[in-house]
Amino acid sequence: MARVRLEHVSKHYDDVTAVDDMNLDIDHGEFICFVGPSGCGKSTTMESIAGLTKPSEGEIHIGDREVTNLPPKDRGVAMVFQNIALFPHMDVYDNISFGLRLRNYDKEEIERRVERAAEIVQLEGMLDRMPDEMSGGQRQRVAIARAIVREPDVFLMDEPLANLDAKLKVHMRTELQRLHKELDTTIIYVTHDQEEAMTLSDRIAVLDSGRLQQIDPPLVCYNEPANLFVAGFIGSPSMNFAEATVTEDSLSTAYFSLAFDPASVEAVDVGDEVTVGIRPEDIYPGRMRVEVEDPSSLISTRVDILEPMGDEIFAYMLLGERRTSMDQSRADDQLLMSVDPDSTIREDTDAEVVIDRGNVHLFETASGEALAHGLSPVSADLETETTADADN
Amino acid sequence: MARVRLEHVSKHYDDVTAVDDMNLDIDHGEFICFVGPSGCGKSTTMESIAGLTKPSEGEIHIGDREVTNLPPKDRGVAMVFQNIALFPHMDVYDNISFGLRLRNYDKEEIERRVERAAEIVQLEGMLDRMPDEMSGGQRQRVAIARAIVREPDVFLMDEPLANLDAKLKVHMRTELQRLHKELDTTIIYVTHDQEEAMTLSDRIAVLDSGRLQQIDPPLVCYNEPANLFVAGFIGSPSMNFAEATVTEDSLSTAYFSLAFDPASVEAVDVGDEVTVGIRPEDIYPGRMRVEVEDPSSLISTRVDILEPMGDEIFAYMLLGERRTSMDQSRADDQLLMSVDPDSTIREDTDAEVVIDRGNVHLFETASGEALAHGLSPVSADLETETTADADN
Amino acid sequence: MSSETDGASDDTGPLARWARNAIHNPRRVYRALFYVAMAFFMVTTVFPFYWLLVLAVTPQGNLLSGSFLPTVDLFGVRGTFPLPVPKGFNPTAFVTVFEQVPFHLYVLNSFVLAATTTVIVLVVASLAGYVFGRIEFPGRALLMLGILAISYFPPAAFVIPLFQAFAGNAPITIPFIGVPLFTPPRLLNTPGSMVMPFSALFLPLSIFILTTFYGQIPDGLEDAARVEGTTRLGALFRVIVPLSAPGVATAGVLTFISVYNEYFFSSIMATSPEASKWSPIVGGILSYQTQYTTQYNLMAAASVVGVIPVVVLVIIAQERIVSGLTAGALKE
Amino acid sequence: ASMFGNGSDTGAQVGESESGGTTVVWGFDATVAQDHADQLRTALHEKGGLSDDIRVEFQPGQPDSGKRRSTYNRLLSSQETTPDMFMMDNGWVNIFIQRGQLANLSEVLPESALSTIENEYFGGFTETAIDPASGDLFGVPLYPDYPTMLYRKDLVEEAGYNPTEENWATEPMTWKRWSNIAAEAQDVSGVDYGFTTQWDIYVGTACCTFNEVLSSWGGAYFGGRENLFGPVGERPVTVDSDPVVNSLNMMRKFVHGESFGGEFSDYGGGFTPTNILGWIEDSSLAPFIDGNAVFHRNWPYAINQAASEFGDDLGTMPLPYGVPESEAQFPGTGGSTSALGGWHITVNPNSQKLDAVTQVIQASMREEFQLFLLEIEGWLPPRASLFNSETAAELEPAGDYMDTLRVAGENTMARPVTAVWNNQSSKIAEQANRAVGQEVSSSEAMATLQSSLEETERNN
Amino acid sequence: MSADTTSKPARESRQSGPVVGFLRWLENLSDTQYAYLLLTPVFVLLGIVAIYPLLRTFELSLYAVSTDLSNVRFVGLDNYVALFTGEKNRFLPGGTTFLPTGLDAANLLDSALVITLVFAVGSVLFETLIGLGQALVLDQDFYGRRWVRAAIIIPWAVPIVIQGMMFFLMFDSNVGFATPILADLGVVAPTNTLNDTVSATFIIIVADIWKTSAFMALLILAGLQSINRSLYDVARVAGASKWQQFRYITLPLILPTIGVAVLFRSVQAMRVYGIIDTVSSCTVVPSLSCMVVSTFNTHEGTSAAIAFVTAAIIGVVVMGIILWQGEDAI
Ligand SMILES: Nc1ncnc2c1ncn2[C@@H]1O[C@H](COP(=O)(O)OP(=O)(O)OP(=O)(O)O)[C@@H](O)[C@H]1O
Ligand SMILES: Nc1ncnc2c1ncn2[C@@H]1O[C@H](COP(=O)(O)OP(=O)(O)OP(=O)(O)O)[C@@H](O)[C@H]1O
Ligand SMILES: [Mg+2]
Ligand SMILES: [Mg+2]
Repeated sequence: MARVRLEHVSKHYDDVTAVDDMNLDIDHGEFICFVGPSGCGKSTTMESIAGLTKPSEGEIHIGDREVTNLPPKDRGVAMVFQNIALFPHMDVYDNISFGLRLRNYDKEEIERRVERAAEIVQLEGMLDRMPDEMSGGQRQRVAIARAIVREPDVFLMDEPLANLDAKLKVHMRTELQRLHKELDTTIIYVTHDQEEAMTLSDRIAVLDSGRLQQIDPPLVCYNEPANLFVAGFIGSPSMNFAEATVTEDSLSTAYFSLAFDPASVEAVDVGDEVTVGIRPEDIYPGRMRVEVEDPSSLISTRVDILEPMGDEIFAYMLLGERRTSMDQSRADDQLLMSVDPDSTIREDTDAEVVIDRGNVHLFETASGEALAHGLSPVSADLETETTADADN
Repeated sequence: MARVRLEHVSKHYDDVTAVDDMNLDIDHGEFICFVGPSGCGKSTTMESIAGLTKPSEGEIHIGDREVTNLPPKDRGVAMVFQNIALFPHMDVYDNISFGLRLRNYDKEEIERRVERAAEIVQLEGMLDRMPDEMSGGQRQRVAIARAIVREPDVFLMDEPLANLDAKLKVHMRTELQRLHKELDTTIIYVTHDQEEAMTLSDRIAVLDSGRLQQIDPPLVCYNEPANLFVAGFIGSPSMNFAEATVTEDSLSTAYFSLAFDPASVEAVDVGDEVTVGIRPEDIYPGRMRVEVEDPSSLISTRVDILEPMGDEIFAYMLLGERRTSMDQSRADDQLLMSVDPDSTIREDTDAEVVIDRGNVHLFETASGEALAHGLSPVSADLETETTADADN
Repeated sequence: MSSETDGASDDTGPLARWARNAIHNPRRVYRALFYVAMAFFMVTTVFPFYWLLVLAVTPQGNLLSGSFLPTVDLFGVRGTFPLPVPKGFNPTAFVTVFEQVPFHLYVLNSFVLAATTTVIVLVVASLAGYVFGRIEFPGRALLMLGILAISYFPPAAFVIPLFQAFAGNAPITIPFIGVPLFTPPRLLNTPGSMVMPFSALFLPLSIFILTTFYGQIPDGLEDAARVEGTTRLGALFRVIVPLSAPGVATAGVLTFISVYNEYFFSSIMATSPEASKWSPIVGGILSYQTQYTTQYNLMAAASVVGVIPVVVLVIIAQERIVSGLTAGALKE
Repeated sequence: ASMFGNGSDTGAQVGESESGGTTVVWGFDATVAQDHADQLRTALHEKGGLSDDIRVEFQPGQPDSGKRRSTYNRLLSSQETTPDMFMMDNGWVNIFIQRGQLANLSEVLPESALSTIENEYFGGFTETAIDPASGDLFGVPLYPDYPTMLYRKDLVEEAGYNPTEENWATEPMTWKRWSNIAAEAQDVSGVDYGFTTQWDIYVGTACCTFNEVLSSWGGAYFGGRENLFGPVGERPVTVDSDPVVNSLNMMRKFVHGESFGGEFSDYGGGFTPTNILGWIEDSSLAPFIDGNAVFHRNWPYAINQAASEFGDDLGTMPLPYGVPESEAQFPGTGGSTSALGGWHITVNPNSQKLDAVTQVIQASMREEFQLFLLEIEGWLPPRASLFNSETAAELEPAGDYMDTLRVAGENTMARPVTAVWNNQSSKIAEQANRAVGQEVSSSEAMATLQSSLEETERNN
Repeated sequence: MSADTTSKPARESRQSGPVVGFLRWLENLSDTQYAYLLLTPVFVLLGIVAIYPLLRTFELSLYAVSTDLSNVRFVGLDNYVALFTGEKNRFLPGGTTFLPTGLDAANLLDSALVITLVFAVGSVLFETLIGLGQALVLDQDFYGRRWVRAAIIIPWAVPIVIQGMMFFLMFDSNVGFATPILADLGVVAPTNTLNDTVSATFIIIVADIWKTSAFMALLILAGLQSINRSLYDVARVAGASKWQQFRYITLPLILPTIGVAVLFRSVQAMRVYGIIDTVSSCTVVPSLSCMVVSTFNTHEGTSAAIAFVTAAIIGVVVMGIILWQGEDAI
């Protein structure tokens, strides 16, 4: 019913290409998250789907209709805008019921739906407030309510939860999932919160500079990023990268090397320049080596900075000689690892770490394309489970 | 120098009390985060400090001056507004340099500072764009840049990173910390991102319904929440709560009980109604019992829903008979635990879990006040380390 | 500290004290400046109106001779009081204006004409203002200049051909060629013959005003309305117009007042200055003139009466001229 | 063709009344139409003997004469059928005649009516309704209007004069004598002004006050009375001539007390305020009514007002003169001169009811009706005979002043209305005003005027 | 193509039929088509009531018509040429010329063009300043604001005839109390004030300022009120003084409105007629519109030519204003 297809959609502004040859095929009832760095074209893509921006090229289909030239009102979409865009001259009730009133729903039905929506976004007592009498988060909730009362075929939500506190976010997420199931609608969702993207979406579409980089289920994106960009973008804190050269039996980076059989990956030959990607949670303190399924050899590092996050601690480990971190991201001689809060790790002490080889990612340095996810085990140990999982 | 003090500040709107008898004493050079649910009065408090809202009662001091009646321009504050509020008629350069131009800085100085700020917020090539030609995140970055060029005594930042992607957020956070050190300013910061609050702030001020609930260093708030509200608010996912009755030797909830010596906590007597709070990361699969420092007895549950987050999995465990979750938060018969992504846990299977008694929190149910953080060990095991840490 | 200030203030005058306070508290200066400005504007705008009232209550016979400035004799010092006061008091002028002519009918005519025109102008100008303010299209600047150009012409340049067309006695012919097209219906002495030219002539101003205001409404709000299910026109009338209320109200007030007081066209399209022929309020006011005499007091009284509906309207309309209409709408 | 051809009757507001009679619409004076329409209508029937089949509807015109002219111009240019007849200012009837926009009454009116007009009406007045080229009549005089000098009998008597004995009411005096009286009476009585008149820059100065003064000095705009109505371009312009300059100098003497090297030394002077430079009829009348002036020049309407204020203390006299007719430099000028205003009845050539219209006109020509107008509106009858009638003499207050009015009516000077009069009148008024305002000398002003009038006379 | 779209089932809408079809057709128009469609009412109205008569009038300006209407001659642009060569001055009231005949004060003040420009510059300049001041005052929040607003707007509600009457009587030679006061200050001539070109022009400018400042104030006020208030918050925190807030926020944001106001006021001012006619006369203060009106009944061709020349002059001035305001004024 409400399958959404973008075919070669581009949008050029004077000197900027906001969306670049975008092809998307979103199934009816799917929940898709758009993620990508600021300015990568997420909102523009949403607006093209809604009919607010006319693509410079390409076609958009919703359901079985080509809607490229259809006005927004005939596309059956509801949208939560990134800039919220409440009607400032209407109170909350009128804002929420706007779309229903346009469609001449009868009064009781409107009232029923508005009340239900207000309940969902927890704005029960505020229906007669004006937008300028509300806090930022309250306004955003009105915007969400305005979209959900409509019960459209397609929901477009541009960072709908950005201004909500963590608890409310969790609540709203649950509600959105429930709505998604209940209404059986397609949802396209922009978020900068990876947790949100992970928990909510059926598939994540990763965008960069107006181009689609990968569209896959969350764990696939996480575990098998299609390229360096996706690998670096998905996951917080970000994946550790290290330039490496392929030798006969290992990947050799400036500071450590990982046992590796070049023959196990087709596209890799000895001498190739590759980039190794390791997620912080795939690095373990040396003492836990036994628990790691496919551990690398021990790597000696020095604990630079500890960032306790409550439920975990981010530890910045320095490789090699440098003794103080300058830039925490993508410095080649630094590894970020996540450790248990109960860990006894201390800043400015030496520590040995071990890497879970089964979760190491390999990218072609030049193109950034992924070459392999997980190095094949050197020992005769079991296959790593996770990677296998994600393949399904 | 730029100590910020609020004394009995209240702000009443017609029918709403946005800020209620707020007392704050923020030291020079401190980095304070305001957190709290949407609509709790964070922005209003910020606005009172900036001088944009006149408090209905109370006094505000900045440095050694009482500023309650001073206009904003004489308070030496810079602010990033929650609603961004760029000047629509100025390009990015003019927006950023606005405050400097007002102060008649010379041209080169302005240019230097603007360029530096643009670099920090990664907007280098966009200085001649108009606000309406930018994406949401880009606009927000302009707003940040506009504040930081000023180098004021006090920074007020109202959700400055809400619309930025994770990577940029991390980058901006680092930059803010650097700036904070470099300029030696006081920063008051509103965020809904707990990770942000944890990593950035010297102290976190937790607000609810216009009232200050707790102001303490992040880990203190996390580990020793002053009351039920803070406990439930800080930490994501939220703490598990269970109503319990104090018996001779245990805390007995509807579905499980924890060994407990009422004598160990002064304010608790046998028969009291208390609320037990357990963080998801303090619940472990039964098989890990040996690793937990002060484990409770095994509790049998059923895995209801799994939410894989990439670096961890949230598992919703049902206690008792109910076999499907209805509302995930604060349902008494449900425990949320966080498990390792490599874990083999499966939905709809039975599982036994164990709770780290050393990290269990105890609250008076009626008032919500915290009674104890960590139950004293029943066995002769070592003191739990973490709790001890946080006490310093 | 406070005693210090007190001590210092003892030996200085209040002005110096005020000045010193003012330096420390510039808000007082702004406040003072503000009141000075307000007083100035009030006096300058209200004084001539007061003068009108003086004229209205001065008996006709006393109007044209003798000074309006009374001489006052204050303890032997004679001087001229600098404010004009009525020479005699004859408020019956306010009754006479209705007795001599059916002045209320003229007022009504003006009101109806003005209201109709205002509605037409606002609707048509709203469409145009939307187009010019919010849509980029080829020919936009040229068209706007063209519309503006209409208002360059002295009204006299329109009148003869329009009058002949509205008389409906001869067919309209194509200019320069002379090919007859059709005979228009007779509109003279009907509201149509006035409303149409008024609408056209006051349209450019409203178009420009509304273009400016509609252009300033953020796209986001229109977008939101369209996604919610309005057409572009729906968004115009449901969102853009209400949010441009200050502009719309202003355009409305300006148009209404202009038409209400218009005389040139109406004096021509009404073939005689009778209320029954839709002669407007100024027609009524001018009927207190005869060939050699002018009853200034009646004209003044009549215009005071005539101004009242406008003032009421302005007071109502200005409720719409309020600030912060877009507050809270957008985060950007 | 028929689709377009009969356009002229689509606009016709058919005037058949319910009773089957005809309704004639008459464009009329606004005030009168508003206040006295019913009386007028009744009078037309009862005093004018108009048939009951014909109903006259008075349509008020614009109060301002110029605007009314524009309106009628437009109506006639657009082939409007109503009003059927008009009341037209003699100041612009001629232009409508020139444009061929009026019905030729010589063809429409019965011979009897035409001869009545020719024989009984004031010739000078009727002339303004006649096409100078063909001699055809295009308007029937309704009422003439000409000014007299009003004065305060009590004040001049106080100064030692005896108006009644000296027969001021009918015997014109010279400006010289008059000015001395005015100056003296002002002195003696201590009133503000000796004389008030109109000298604003407006058509009234050109057509009337200045025209009177210069004519009374034997001067003329266009070389004498016979050139008043043209032919434009062929007649001489004679404003830069001694009589005209003298007349202006005399006005300056009155206002400023200037002596001009003794030429006006035996004239009274300085008794007229500079205010006259901004005065039109009612502003100059007000001080007189207020008792602040001895003499005042104005139209008959002012007599009514002044009489109600001063009663028997109000006197009237013909306007004084500079040189007698015999000594006038230009033919037909000199002696006491009153400017000629007044209104004619003209007929819309598009009217569909010419028969009814002629009946209305004839009704309005009846003496009874004219006396009725004199009584109710103060409109002077267009025929001299009525001035002496008993009915007229009995009228309050006009009856007391009929003598003066009759004399003045015999000494009128029409305004030189031609197609170019419009251009000329503003130039004349401007220069007359500037001269008396001492901005330029009288001769300079007239020299300037001479050349610009010559310009306007050129090819049209 | 449009038939295609209409024939598709209207899946969403509850009604169907021609209205829906039309609306859909409407929404599907390209921006340009849509723009022109929405402008049709404007075109129609202006076409009938403005363009057609203007063409007619222009046609008229190409003919010479003798006063007796018997001789109608096509003369091309002769009327225009004659206007510029001074040939037409004789039809103008009093000593008025169209272009100044010399550069001394007297000649300049006789020129309709000069008077018109002087009036326009004087009145628009002061009206803008005063209107801006009034708008700024009205923009403040204070007790009784609505009454002050109404009071300030009153002058605009007074018909021109009455406005003229008020100022005429203020300077009337009998009762005008303003003449002696201003004459003492040397501002106006003590006698014959309203027939003195300089004084009368001054008085008319003052009268116009009195009345039309309200127009400016009203428009600028609307502009002020449309400014997003949160921008002031930002500016205040950034350290802007009141003046700087005005300079950097208010002024640039109301500039478009001021632009419209100045534009239209300039146009109106250059067409000034009514107030001249009621306070003084066209002979004394000859404006271009005065010239149109005074030749209107007798010299239609000339009148039409002056009207078009007036429009052209205004057009030139307007282009100047637009260029001065910058490209985006339109
Ligand atoms: N002008 C106003 N009139 C009435 N109530 C208001 C007004 N402004 C704010 N409030 C109320 O005051 C409370 C505090 O608002 P505030 O903006 O400080 O919240 P906040 O903590 O910033 O919330 P958020 O995280 O959603 O931005 C809210 O409940 C809000 O509804
Ligand atoms: N009107 C415009 N003119 C020129 N460039 C524009 C315009 N609108 C957007 N852009 C540019 O297009 C790009 C994509 O913008 P878009 O709003 O889609 O980004 P986004 O992915 O939503 O970013 P964010 O996460 O910051 O909201 C940005 O680089 C932006 O600067
Ligand atoms: Mg965006
Ligand atoms: Mg807020």
